[in-house]
Amino acid sequence: MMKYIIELILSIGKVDRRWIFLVIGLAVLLPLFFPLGLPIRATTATQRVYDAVEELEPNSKVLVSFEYGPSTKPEIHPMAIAILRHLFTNSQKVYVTCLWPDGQFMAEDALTEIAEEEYGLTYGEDYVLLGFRPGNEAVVKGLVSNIRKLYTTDARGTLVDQIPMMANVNKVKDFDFIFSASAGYPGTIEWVQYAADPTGVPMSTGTTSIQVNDVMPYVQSGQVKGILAGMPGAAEYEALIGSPGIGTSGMDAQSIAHLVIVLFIVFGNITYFIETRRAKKY
Amino acid sequence: MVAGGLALAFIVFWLAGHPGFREERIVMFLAITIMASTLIYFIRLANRGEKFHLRSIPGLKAVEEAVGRSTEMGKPVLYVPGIMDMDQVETVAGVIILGHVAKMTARYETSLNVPVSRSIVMKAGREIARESYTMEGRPDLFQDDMVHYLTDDQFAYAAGVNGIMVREKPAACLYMGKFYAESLILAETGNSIGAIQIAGTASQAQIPFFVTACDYTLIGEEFFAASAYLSQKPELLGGLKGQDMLKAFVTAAILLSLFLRVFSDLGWIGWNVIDFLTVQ
Amino acid sequence: MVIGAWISVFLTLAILSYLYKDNPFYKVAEHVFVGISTGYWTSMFFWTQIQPNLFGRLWPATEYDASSLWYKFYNLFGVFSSVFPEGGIAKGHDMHLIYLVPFALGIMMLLSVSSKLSWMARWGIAYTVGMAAGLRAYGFLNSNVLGQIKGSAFQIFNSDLPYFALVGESITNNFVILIGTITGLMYFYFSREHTGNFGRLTKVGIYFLMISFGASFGFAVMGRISLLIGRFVDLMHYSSSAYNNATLWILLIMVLLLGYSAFMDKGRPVESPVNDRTD
Amino acid sequence: MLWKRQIPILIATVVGLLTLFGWFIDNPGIESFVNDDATQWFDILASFAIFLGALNLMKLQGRKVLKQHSGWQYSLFAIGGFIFAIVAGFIYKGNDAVAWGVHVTSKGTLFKWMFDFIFTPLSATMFALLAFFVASASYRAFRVRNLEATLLLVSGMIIMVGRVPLGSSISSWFIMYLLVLVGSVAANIKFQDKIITFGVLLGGVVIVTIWGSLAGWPVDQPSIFYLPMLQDWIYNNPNVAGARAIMIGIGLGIFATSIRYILGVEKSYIGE
Repeated sequence: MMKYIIELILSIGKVDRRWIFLVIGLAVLLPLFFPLGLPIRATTATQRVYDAVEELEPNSKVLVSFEYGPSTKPEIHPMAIAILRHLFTNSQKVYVTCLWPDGQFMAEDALTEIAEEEYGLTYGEDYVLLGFRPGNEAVVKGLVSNIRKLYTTDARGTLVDQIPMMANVNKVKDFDFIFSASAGYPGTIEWVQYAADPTGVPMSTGTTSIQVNDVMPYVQSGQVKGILAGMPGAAEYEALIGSPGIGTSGMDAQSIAHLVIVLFIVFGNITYFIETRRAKKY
Repeated sequence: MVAGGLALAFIVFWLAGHPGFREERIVMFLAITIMASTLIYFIRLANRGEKFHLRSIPGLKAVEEAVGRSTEMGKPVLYVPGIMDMDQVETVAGVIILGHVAKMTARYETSLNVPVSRSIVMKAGREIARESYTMEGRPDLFQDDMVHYLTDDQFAYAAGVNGIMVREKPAACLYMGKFYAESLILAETGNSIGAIQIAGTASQAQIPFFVTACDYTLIGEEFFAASAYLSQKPELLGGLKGQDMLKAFVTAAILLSLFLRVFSDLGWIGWNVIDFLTVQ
Repeated sequence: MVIGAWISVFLTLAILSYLYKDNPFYKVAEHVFVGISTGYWTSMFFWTQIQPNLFGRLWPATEYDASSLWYKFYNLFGVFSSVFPEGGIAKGHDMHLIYLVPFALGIMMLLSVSSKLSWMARWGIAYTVGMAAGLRAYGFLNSNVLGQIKGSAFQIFNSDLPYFALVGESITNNFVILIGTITGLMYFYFSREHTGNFGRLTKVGIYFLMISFGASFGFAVMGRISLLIGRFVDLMHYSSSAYNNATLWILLIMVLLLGYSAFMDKGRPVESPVNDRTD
Repeated sequence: MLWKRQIPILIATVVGLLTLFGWFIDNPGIESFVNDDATQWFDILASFAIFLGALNLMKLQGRKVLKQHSGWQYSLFAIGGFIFAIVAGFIYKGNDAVAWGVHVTSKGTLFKWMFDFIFTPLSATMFALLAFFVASASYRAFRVRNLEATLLLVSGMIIMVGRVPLGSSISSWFIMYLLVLVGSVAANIKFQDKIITFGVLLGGVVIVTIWGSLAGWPVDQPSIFYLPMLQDWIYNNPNVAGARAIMIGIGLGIFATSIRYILGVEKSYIGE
């Protein structure tokens, strides 16, 4: 009997990678059909973003910047939606810029879904989409020195001077808060280096899980007020503002997939143990 | 001598009210000048024949082995200079390392395949590879299309390189430059075709993937030291010695600012180091 | 809209089929992707860089006067009215004739296609490398080096920090970070062999680095899984009857064809890409 | 020789010094160059260069078709895809309400259709392949070969399980039992003596059970073994230390390399 178990473990330990792909595929697909609803606990980093946004008094000016594309939409879009919901419930004024060309499409989808359909706000008074400008960090530096030089018109072609909420908003210093929804370069790091640090305007960010590691030292040294890390970060923020969305439904699939990977690693190690012990015997 | 003169000139300029100089960035100016002069000092020292002992970096020794192995197996060497353009220092370093690898493939007469993601990198890569083949006396072996353009898009490039790997089955895959999320796609495909993989990058987020999926990885600063190791040129080795000195400076600066912070907290000195270090 | 759904489902499944093995579906998707993306970025660069930022600065609408020679020359291009609209280009820039320099470098780059003039690209390359060296040196020195020195100068005698706390800052945590940073930095020493006491320090350094790599790897696993979730949600969305169940049909056809080709390959020795390295 | 080598090296040095020390000169012209124009010029240069790349790609794919190399049929797809994108970008807008130039980033155009239904699914799916590769890479690499690989494995697993909701329902007592088991296995390998191994196992289990029953088996006490807390500590401390060391290393590496390029110490990218 024992022999059979060892042989089974050995066969799992040296399995062809395509079986792993199949198991991972199922581990992600099945929970989408049969959700489990596991509990979600907010980590310190997500809590700090929530507090930073909650502290803003009503009608303060918030700059939200979209720096992600279609390939990173599943991770970052739920965050952007949650942040916009939180800002609009606290009746803040939202100004949207984009450092990525695709970011403008994402911003348009998010704003139509939340600002127009859900909150019924008026464009130009409660929120404005300034849109995409090429030049990577040059755009951030341009916003710090003079917005009107960079954005003579907003994304819909109306002149900036004719937009009521743009009155006496000339540079980043006039904003009370910055939130960068970023998936790479240009993104959070450029906002820290060229905007938050020099002007001192408080800033938070939401990034893909993999970019969190780049940004963590900035969060740890206080240059960035907390961080929403990947889809779990989005799910935690959705739980904090009490409106579960795409982030939450994805979490069950995450848990199962992680468990499967951990099991494969454990089996892989057991096989490794048995084989090295056998090799020593011969 | 020159440094003394320059320092004197700067002090005079500073005392004369330093017109048109942004004072708030004085820290950066001092940091740049001190560090640059250390580097120049050690480069000059090396030029005058000073020998420096350098520790061995396994990844770099493996480059020659990998090219040798591909020659035995009669398979091409695949070289990926990162997906960013020449406006990133890592890409420039990647192209320079391509020069050294091209010398090896010229010597061993191995076929070299360099798919690139940016056109300027294609031009620079061709210039440097042609130069290496000519210096090894084998200009006949070099064709322009060894360095060929695929696409500017990150994932289309990854898909294209995957295709090349699976169909041409190179024996050695070298990834030297700046990478983003596609690093693991390349490394896993390279592993599935059984190639020796050596990666070098300073893209912090991608180093863990290369460490797990590749045989050798040059981590951050080791990647920048590669061109010095491969060329063994005295001035580049001197530069490395200079870099070590900079690391000593930074360690000292960390400890110093730690104590200064303690003193200012306890009120012994009124001046806080933190705002000294914050550069607007 | 429906055709779009069918195409997007086909391309998604074709890329996923690569996991099984390199097959004709993946080859089609790969080549389409390479072709489309090159065209996409060529158009994107032209319409977001060359037209607004270069031509927009050489012939801005704000300073348009038909009498000047400069704008007469501009009107010659009028035939491409979409690129050079009447009355100059209104992209909010004023005239900067210095932009003739990047214009010239760009033209030289294009001329370098002929092997005789290939050296012309070197000027553009030299400018790029010079600019990269200057900007990145300053940026990285400022945020990576100075920023991190500032970050690691923590307060040792700060009363409100507990001696040890699992979550949040504490004295021992700060010391752990300090030791890790310094020993990690020592690992990167080149001019000294990592032996003896120095070797022990760098060993501790490499342990910290390994923990850091494991942590960011663990973190990345989550992000990647969520991307796959995004794709499956899309596929399920397109399997509904509104798109006359695109996903189901395409999936069925693909599985049948791949199964058939695998069956046919049984005869010939399949060069399976299993990891069979010779060393 | 002057045009091919001396002038490019001169350009690199002058532009390098200008962009490096331009940060300190308080004159609006230089300041605007360093802040915006330098990168803007590069973007324009890169936009010109991409035509070269596209030309090279089409030449290679075209030659493959003409010479009927193996797999030439697929090159037809590459050429077709490129032509389709160029048509959508320059020739046919599909929605005349939108002006040329803005059509690249606005709704209703053929370009946007191509972006939504061809470009997005392809790039999102390629990205999603990583979910599979991350699993197979960790399966292959996380092996207890030596102490370093073990640290990689342990910290990776703790973070992976600790950050997911499932992790917060694993009680710290379960982890302590697990540690006792691992401890006894290690003791068994080290001493090869059944009695010691059994002693370690029994002692460990007894201690944990007594301690647990006294404390009333709370899920998240003692917090050092509670995964979400442990993962937070690992993520905010040793991980930040390692990341900081690499960051400083990269910062110095990029600074030193840039100085070498500016001073012309390393000019092989221009060709010897």
